[in-house]
Amino acid sequence: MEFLELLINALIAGILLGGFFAALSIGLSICFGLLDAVNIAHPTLIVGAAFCTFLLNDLLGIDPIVAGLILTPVFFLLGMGIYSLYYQFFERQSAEALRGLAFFFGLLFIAEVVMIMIFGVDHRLVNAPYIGESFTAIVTGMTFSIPYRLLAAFVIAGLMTLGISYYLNSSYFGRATSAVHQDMMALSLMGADPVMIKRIAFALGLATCGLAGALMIIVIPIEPAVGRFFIGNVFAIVVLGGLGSIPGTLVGALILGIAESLVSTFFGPSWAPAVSFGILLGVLAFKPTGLFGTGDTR
Amino acid sequence: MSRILKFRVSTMLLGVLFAAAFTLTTAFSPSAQAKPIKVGFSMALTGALAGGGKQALEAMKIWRDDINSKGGMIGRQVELVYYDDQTNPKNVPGIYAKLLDVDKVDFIVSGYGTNLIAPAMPVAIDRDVVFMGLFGMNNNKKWKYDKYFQILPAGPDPAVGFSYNWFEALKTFKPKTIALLSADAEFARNLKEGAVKNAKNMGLKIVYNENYPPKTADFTPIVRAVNAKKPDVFYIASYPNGSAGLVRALAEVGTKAKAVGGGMVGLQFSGLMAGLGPNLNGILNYDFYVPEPTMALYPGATELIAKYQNKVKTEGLKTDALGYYLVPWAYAYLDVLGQAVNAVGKIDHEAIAKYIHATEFTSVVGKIKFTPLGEWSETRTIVVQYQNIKNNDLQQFARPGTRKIMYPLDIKTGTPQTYNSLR
Amino acid sequence: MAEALLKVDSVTKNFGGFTALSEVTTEVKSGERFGLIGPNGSGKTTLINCISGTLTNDGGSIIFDGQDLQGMKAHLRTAAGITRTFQIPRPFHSMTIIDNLKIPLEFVSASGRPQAEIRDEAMSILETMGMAEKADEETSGLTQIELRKLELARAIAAKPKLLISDEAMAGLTGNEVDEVTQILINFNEQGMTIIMIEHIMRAVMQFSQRVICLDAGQLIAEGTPDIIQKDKGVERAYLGV
Amino acid sequence: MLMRYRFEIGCVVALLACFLITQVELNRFYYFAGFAILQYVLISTAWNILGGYGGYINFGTAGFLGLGTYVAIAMIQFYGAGIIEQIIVAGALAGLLGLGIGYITLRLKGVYFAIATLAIAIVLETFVNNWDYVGGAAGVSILPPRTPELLGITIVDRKGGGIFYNNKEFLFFLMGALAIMSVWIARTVEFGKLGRGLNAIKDNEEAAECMGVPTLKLKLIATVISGSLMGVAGAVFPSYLTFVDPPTAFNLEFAVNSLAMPMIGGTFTWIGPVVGSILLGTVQQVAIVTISSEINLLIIGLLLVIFVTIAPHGIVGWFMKKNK
Repeated sequence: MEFLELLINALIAGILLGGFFAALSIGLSICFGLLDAVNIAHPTLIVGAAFCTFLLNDLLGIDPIVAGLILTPVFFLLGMGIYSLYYQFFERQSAEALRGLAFFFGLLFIAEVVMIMIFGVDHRLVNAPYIGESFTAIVTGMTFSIPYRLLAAFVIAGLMTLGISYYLNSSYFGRATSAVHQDMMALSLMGADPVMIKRIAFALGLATCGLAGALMIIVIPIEPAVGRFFIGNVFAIVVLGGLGSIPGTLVGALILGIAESLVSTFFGPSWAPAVSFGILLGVLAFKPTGLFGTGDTR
Repeated sequence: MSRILKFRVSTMLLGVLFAAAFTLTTAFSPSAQAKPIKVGFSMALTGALAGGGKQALEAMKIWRDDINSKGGMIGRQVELVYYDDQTNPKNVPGIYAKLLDVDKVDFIVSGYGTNLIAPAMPVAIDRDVVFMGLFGMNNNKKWKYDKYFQILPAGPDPAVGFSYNWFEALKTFKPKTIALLSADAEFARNLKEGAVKNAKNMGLKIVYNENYPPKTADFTPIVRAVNAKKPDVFYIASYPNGSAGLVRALAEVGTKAKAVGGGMVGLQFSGLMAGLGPNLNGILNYDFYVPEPTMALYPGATELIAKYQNKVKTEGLKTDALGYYLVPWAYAYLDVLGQAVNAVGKIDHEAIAKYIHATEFTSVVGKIKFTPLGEWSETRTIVVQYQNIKNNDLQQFARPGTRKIMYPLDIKTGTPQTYNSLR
Repeated sequence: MAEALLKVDSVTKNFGGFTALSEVTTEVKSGERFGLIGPNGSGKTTLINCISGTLTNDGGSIIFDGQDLQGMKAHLRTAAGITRTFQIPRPFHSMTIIDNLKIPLEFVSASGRPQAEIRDEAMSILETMGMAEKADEETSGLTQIELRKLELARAIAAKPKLLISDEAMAGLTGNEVDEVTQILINFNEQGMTIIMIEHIMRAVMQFSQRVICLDAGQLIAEGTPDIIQKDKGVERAYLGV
Repeated sequence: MLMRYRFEIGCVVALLACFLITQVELNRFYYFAGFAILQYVLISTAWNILGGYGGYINFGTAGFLGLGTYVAIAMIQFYGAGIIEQIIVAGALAGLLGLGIGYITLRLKGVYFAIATLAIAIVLETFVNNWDYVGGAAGVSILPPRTPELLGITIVDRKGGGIFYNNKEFLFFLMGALAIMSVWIARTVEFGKLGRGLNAIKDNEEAAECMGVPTLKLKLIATVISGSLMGVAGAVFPSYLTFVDPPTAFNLEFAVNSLAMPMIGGTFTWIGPVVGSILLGTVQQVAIVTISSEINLLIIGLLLVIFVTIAPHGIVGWFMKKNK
């Protein structure tokens, strides 16, 4: 009974944590999975959004999630800008991925320094009624508790995944984006401007940073370098789920979340990263396209 | 010209020369004496420990201004020479070599934290100079260097001494079982090792003993796993993000452990205190300085902290707004050096080290006496319990009552209560 | 004509649920000029990918020169004597033109020989292509026809028994098509077996001794150019009626 | 004749220079700064063998380096191994690690290899965190031997007739020798069949395979050489730092620099990483003791962005273009 209670709670926690991971990874899934831009600065840009959320919350008392929504269009525009640069210097010259990677590394450092200069290096948190409280249910003598802040992360990540998947599958631009990934030729046959489509897709990927940042500061305390913590996780999730698959990213995030939660509960948290990344290596060895990947691995 | 005359002339000439030399030396000696004494160090101004490092640096600048206004060290003004080690031990040896060989500093003191002190040890030993450490833990255990002194108030064996008082404080709960958790990082792991020893000495049964990776985002599974073991007390040695995550997870999941906390780094920082607010209530943690009335045993600390807080405000610094955690200690490790140098009266590292070993100092952190390995001869970490926190206002932490002292008994302002009774 | 150099037997290739090749069976004889035609997406490139080893066929077998190619890596097939060109030229763009040719020479046909000899060999191939004076230039400055010729020259440097030319004439002018066709005929006359995949009917019909036509992954016709040109099925496949 | 062997002569001269520098009593700072820069020459040269010539990005430099560091520590803990033994074993094991990861992922697109190396670094760090024999997460302090010996010759301690006055001078020379060795290896690879094959792979892997290049084999060889040299660079670390904890040994900085330095110097030739690491390494060392604030990081960031946008082929490429 006790074991069952622990197990179910661990699964719930894992799913919620997976939701949080998904929110961090979904934008990268577009930029990296669909557009092949190795945007290593993605987690750091999320931290940037988290600091903006902090400001809006601290100065104006705006709820963090609302603040995240406000930031979304701002990051969309930022994404347009960054892609224009990226396109100008890398895509257009069909430069190797290596140079793009170095570019994003540079961006990561610049973003970190800007944050240090504006906000300092201390940890920041936000407050909202749902932080530090949890929903508790007692079922047949077993107590299950769901922290609201993680629930918020899960729900929003789920909505983001649904929204983006719907957009990619149903709208003209969305289908064109998938086509960019699969076949440039097909796209020009459709009569669409691939650069414009990629720019919009990239901007959409960055727009997710707004809400992801809000969720980040709800879930963990932030400081300018905290983004580096998540570089491994987000790339692992995108690859695990399969490059180019948005639902795959959600599933990949859930797998890592559940793995981390189960290991933490039953084997000791210290081993969690080894298990998570061990799963990734195993998947790469046996199903390289990732769980939901359709593209070829060559 | 007669020989005598010749002799006279030459003596006169010599005399004039000597006189000139004498006047020259005397004329220039004030300025030679005014050549400042340089104190060099590396400090974490970026990277993981930058929050503490920047706070420490401001305190050290206050010390410099204080001592200079009092006439400096052996009559010379003091100048600080420092570089950012980026919280990366790799940068430390080079920085100290630069300080000693290129900048020609007269004294070196350490950066902030054990792993940033360690790489500087061989450089200091190589040059046989006095080396003051800030918050190092057992850095001298292997080297056994006679000119190393450090300022973490945790007794001769810092790892054990650090949590000794915490275990003393919770004796009122008569615990039988304990759970231990630490961050997978140098300082936290050492704290937990010490706590394990203290727990064994108290005859506690260890029911949970794990480490968590520093990148952990969600702590609720860990808290539940601990709860499943039903410990009477729960010792946590964590770093700032873990501390915040655990405090929240404890608030959300709850626990039946009577005492929770112990070695949670970061809860003493303004950002986290204000951010966590009422979630902190009930946590029983270590601290170094709190604004309780009994803290008068640290002479001058109140004034120093007021000075620091004012500095942060007027200069618009982006460092910790309250500065309780590091300011007195960063001030004190320079103060000890300054006092010793002034007492010896010259820059003689051998004599200065001897003097520091032999002397009991009084500084803004109270009385300090060092062991042969340069650790504190007695532990003086204080144990506080967070209570009466109503909201997220930072200023409430600047007033007595939110962090009451449970231990040592002579300065206590409250008695430990169970975690749940304060929630 | 002589023995079959290449035997393709019931070769099948699936991509997910899509069948790109369905039980294709054919033979190429030693020294033959062989044409492979079919509309876009009919599986021509998939078939030669399976033969050259860049894809693995899911069913059937491919026998080359008496050797079963199943599971053999592409570079070993090149060593065994099959070399291909790519539909869109894929030069080694960071190398000079002559260095492009040195790669197959060094790794396959002239492996272990001194650099000077390899260079001479590469030069003589470039000469037959009329590109000798461009030997030390970068590939970025090449025109379309020169890129095509480089693609062929590099393939020939591997000294293949079987050369597969994948749409080597796309985008070329009429004169250029004739030039490339003539180059291929010259190599064939030296004993090289050649499979030509082509959209330009005039070229493929003029070049080939025998032609097969694929449609939707299936072999729909086989025979001399004359027969193929009159074939109703081929006509339907191309006109889409 | 001399011209023909000018690279080899250059290596010998550089090695002699390294030795002579240790015999002149310089400011110690230069030995430490020099050590750091030479270590980066070694690391970025190693990285470039796979990344620059073959176009496969290794994201896990820190993993290979950390493995080397901790192999050395384990050997010291186990039987007080000498530095040469540490270097050889660390190099061998890091090479094996390269073979393992390579075998799993090198058949796939480059991004999979990059992510796998990133993952392996995290897995290794987790293992070290939990391995108390080498200090675990608490770190370990290593006392350098007072008078290290090599093949029966006392190396350090001039009083006792050693060659070097001090350990740091010995380590500086050792790192110099290893860096020169790595450059020599890289150049041999570059001008050999392996280098030409890797180049073809970078330009177009499928075409390379179809032109008879055994792509997987060449990539594996390159990964083993590259990983093994990184392991070597890591093995010297414990003796240099005397205190190592996992965040130091597995620092992200290594991944960034090992990629940035060849990028800035030019990835297509052996000189590129050397120029890049000397330049960027010096800028970093100087910045630590001059600017000494977050602006440091800003400079690295800006240098990276500016170089990859304006000088896509690095400094060496830029000069070669100018001379044309």
